[in-house]
Amino acid sequence: MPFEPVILFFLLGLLAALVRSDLKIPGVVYEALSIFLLLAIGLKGGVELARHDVLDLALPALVVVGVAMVIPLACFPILLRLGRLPRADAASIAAHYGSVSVVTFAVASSFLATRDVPADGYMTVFLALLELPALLVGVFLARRGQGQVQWSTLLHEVLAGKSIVLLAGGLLIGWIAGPEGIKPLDRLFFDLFKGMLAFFLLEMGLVAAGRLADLRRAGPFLVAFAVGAPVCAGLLGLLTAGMLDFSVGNAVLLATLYASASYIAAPAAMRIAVPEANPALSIGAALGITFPFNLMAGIPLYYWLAVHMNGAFS
Amino acid sequence: MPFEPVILFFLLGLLAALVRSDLKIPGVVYEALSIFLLLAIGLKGGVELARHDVLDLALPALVVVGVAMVIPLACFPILLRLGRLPRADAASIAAHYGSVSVVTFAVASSFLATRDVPADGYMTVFLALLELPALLVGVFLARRGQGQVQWSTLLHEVLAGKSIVLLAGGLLIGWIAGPEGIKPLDRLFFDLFKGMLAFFLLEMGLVAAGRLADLRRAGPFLVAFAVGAPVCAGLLGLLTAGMLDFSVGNAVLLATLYASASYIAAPAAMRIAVPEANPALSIGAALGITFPFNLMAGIPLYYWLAVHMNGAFS
Amino acid sequence: MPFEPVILFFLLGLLAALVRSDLKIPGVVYEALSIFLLLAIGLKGGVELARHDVLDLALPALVVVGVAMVIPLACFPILLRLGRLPRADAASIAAHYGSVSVVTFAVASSFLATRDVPADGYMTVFLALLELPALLVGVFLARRGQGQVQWSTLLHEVLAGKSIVLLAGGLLIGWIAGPEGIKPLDRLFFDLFKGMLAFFLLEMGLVAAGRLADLRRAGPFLVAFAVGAPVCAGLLGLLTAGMLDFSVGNAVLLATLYASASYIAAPAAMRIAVPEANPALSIGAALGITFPFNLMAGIPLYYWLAVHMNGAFS
Amino acid sequence: MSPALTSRKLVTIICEAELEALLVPELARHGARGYTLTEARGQGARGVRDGAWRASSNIRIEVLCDATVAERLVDMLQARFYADYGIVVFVVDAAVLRPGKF
Amino acid sequence: MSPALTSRKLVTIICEAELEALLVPELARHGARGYTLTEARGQGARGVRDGAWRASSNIRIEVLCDATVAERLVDMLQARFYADYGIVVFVVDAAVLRPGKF
Amino acid sequence: MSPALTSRKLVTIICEAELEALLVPELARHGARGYTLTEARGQGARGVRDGAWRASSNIRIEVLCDATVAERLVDMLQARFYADYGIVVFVVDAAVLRPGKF
Ligand SMILES: Nc1ncnc2c1ncn2[C@@H]1O[C@H](COP(=O)(O)O)[C@@H](O)[C@H]1O
Ligand SMILES: Nc1ncnc2c1ncn2[C@@H]1O[C@H](COP(=O)(O)O)[C@@H](O)[C@H]1O
Ligand SMILES: Nc1ncnc2c1ncn2[C@@H]1O[C@H](COP(=O)(O)O)[C@@H](O)[C@H]1O
Ligand code: NA
Ligand code: NA
Ligand code: NA
Repeated sequence: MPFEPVILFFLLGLLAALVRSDLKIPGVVYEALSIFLLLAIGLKGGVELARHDVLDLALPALVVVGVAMVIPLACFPILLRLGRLPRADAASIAAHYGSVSVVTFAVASSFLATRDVPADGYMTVFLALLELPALLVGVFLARRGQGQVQWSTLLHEVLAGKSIVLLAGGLLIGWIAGPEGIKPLDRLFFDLFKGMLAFFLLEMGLVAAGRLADLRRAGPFLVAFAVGAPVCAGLLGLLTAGMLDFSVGNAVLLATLYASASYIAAPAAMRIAVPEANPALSIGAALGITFPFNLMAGIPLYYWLAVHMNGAFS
Repeated sequence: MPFEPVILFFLLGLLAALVRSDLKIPGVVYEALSIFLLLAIGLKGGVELARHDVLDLALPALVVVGVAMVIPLACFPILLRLGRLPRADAASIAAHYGSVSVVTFAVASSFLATRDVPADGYMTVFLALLELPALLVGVFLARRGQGQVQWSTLLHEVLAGKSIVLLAGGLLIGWIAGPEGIKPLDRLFFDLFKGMLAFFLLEMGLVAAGRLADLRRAGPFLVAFAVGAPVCAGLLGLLTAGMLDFSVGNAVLLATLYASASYIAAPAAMRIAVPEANPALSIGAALGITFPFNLMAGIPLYYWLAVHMNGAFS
Repeated sequence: MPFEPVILFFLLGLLAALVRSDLKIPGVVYEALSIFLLLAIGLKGGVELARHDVLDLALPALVVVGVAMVIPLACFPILLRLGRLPRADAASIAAHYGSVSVVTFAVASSFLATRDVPADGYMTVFLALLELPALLVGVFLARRGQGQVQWSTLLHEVLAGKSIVLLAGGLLIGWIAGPEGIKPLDRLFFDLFKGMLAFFLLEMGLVAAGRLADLRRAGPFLVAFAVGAPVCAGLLGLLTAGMLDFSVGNAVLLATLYASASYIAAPAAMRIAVPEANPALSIGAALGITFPFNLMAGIPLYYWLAVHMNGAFS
Repeated sequence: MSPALTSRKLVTIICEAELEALLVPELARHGARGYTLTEARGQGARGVRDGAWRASSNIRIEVLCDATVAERLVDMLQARFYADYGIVVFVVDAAVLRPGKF
Repeated sequence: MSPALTSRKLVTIICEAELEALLVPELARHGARGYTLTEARGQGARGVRDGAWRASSNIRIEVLCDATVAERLVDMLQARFYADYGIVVFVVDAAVLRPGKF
Repeated sequence: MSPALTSRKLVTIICEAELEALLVPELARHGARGYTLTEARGQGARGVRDGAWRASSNIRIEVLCDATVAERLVDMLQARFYADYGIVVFVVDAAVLRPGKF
């Protein structure tokens, strides 16, 4: 199969919404599953981090985060000029695409595991690091010259937001407890991970279908953007990975991180920091188009490119 | 033990309700578990279906569904004449008993597994097929000569209802992904199945106890019906299974399907299509009496009969 | 590590609350997890009980429960005189400390398992037995000489309360079904136990942080009490265990039971039987101080003492 | 009442959860411009509805609207649902901002 | 008000969730013919009740009834629960269909 | 109205769930002594909010207060949140016990 079987659950969710099924997954189940996934991803990363020297990550981390800032800075003028979107909307959408999607990352990891392509656990650290900075860039773009941003509120909203707390908390617990300490928890957090991801993707399908409807009023530009942006960002990720001498697996993960658009931390942060931006546009593009695109076409594409750019990766 | 250990959880739920415990399982947990069970049953069936030629099922499916229609058609006059129930109630109850209960089916599968009696995964297809037709018969019986049924609403309600969407969706995913593709999900959907069923039965016990109270006003006829109907339908299932040259395991599952009464799809459909029917009667009988009867006495009985009708089954 | 890795999840929860994270675990998830844990602990105890002669437990049970009554009777005058608390509050807090905490017991079991220290499954029976009596003592102390207690309401509230129903129900099911009957459920109830406990402790951290805030108005006496009481009660548990010739593992569990303070059954019961007592005090002390104290310092301490009181334990 | 506020009607409907798919579309069809829904349980003439599963859950729907729409909604609900379903409706006077919205 | 509607009282009670088992039976005993309950959280004089667990959750109970029963309920709640529990009660005028039901 | 009861205002706010952290602290700052919150979903000018995830959920907040505070709250909500957020506010007259509390 060209794509991961778990994606079939996403399609089932989409389909159920399309035929207007009464299938509804309660909001609290969505909450519980997303807590589980964030924690499990953090734990897994932390356990593997224990096997590396953390300081070796400092330089690549700086490069990875620095280059990633190109994404919102490049998206913004495109959205503003080409897309003729209001400044607030352009900035908010740029922030969503500069930040990252945890579930897309999880599906990419799963895709690599199915193909026995090794990838390093410390990629989770980049996942955690990439969440925030693009949001700051987005707010800065929205407010440039118009003063009055409550930066402290915003920083608190994101840094104390559940995705950072759970990812970083999981990393830390995994790191402190180490593989031995975590072993009794493996049955829940690692063995069930893929099944839970499948279940979560079913929900995501239901949710994404609703966002597609929101997007209908937005016109073709945003749809094209929501497909073009991840492809360009994915390429940027592959180039950066080549520069940093990453393995094929790590390169695919970095490309996926760059290509993915946030739909957990970014919407919440933008709603507070740039309230005049219309969330239907940013969430509609990120979740209605880019998310399914990455799942079904993007990840296989970045993988295919990474394999064929051989020589570039160690 | 003459019955499945999981049934003890059902009894615990009943008991908790009886002593008016404050034990309450939140409604969303009920929702989440029922989604899990439907999906898992579908996936399991789909994976095993991949090993068969689907076309071979067409004829048995036709027979199984055709014969099943006898059940609501036979129940209706009995409820109407002997039971002196209003036409709407007679038709609604007939529809419940013509349709099927997914959890009863799951307990029967579990019962067979404990005794190492093989049964085919494609029986799940019959489970999915048997859900709808009896509901149509029931609505037809309720409305005969009195026109004005919104068939399209009804069909949509059932076909896009969560039980069909999840069962059929699971079948399809299992079939497409095959045993290999599904394997990473086994830990959630197959290994935990029986534990989740136990948990769900605990809830069912709490819910069933409440339905019993509803039934109290209904009088002894309905109680007798709720025990007699499954036994007769179970026999019909065994006969049909013999006719179709089923194995003992498959015969027990078909008998259980015929004998079981729906309490997910049927109540929702009848509430919309035959609103003047009193749901306390149909759900009270189906969930308060027939469900526990099948769990504790019916399934062992159909098994005993299937084994002793030897010669009949391959 | 001096403490169990699962405790790190509790600390993460505390920390999340401290930085005022938006991480919130829905109330129904808390409910579902606590049902799971109670049932799983009961089942495990029941399965192991099947290997013993239950009658052999009668005498130790009597001693264990009898001695435990010393705890509320000793706490009450201290809280009343030294703490200058109103009679109702002193009695209610005494009841909380006389009763037991299921999760503290689970962490102690987990602590022993990590260190390969054997402990007997029938200790769960004592857990179930110790829940109620101290509550009766507490109500008696609150009402002495002032008549008018609805003992039957209170008894019903506790005996039909979810913790007794699930613990005792689990014990019974485990006992009836035996290791063989339960085996298909092991994957859910035993293999996932520690992971679920970790998840639950994350929630407990969030909840406990809120209770600490409640406690702030209460002053230093109650804080000192909430650390001193478990240490004294733990010692009493070790002495009793020595008297009953318990193994080291069982001694640690008994010490933990004595040292732990109830925050499920006791608050609910006291709210009904002694409504004028301020729940912020009793829950604040039990959950805000004693619970984390036992997790992080108490259990290792009781273990250290048990090992060094060698000769005392078989 | 603050000068910014205008008088409107708040129509509250409490009914079986399974009625949602049938009832909600009727609201817009009879002039409601929005609604708010919360999950509920309760007790009435048809016994306890404890929320343990969908079939014994209630929903509570609020519609802010003008008096004409309120009357139309009440009449519609009475005509279509009162005979066969567990349903309770009541109307309260409410002061709203942005009266044009309702 | 539509001619179909009659005036009744809507009594709303907000209190600790753990009071449910104690309070709900009293409603019927004092003349209420039904009630509707939703889960809630909140804040008041006794601090934040964030709904993280049962012990810090609230419930919100509505009773439609006539003025006599409303008064009886209010008096009962004040006498039995106000001293010891976190509880808030308010009464609103509501127009209902089928007045005989309440 | 029972002699025990005093007239107050019940301010009900329905808005996006993600506004909670921003809006709730403002209530106390403008004189509210408490509030009650329930989870909700709904539909309005900004489309369906089906509660499938936090970003499409609503909350429903009730504040009992006197007329002055009610007016202050309504003005604050209008000034701070109406332009950018999905929010609906309405005010109802309510009779309360212990008027000093609100
Ligand atoms: N007097 C009442 N006050 C408040 N809610 C009521 C009242 N009567 C009925 N209800 C609600 O309406 C639902 C259906 O009512 P019924 O058809 O009388 O069983 C009940 O489950 C309650 O939630
Ligand atoms: N002024 C108020 N407006 C609305 N709800 C309130 C108010 N005061 C208290 N409550 C609710 O009543 C509960 C108990 O109030 P209290 O006893 O004051 O802490 C709170 O948790 C709130 O849900
Ligand atoms: N007419 C109305 N009646 C009741 N609730 C409404 C109404 N209009 C809007 N709402 C609620 O307010 C939320 C936001 O409204 P809106 O900004 O119009 O989309 C909706 O999701 C509904 O929950
Ligand atoms: Na990105
Ligand atoms: Na049947
Ligand atoms: Na204790």
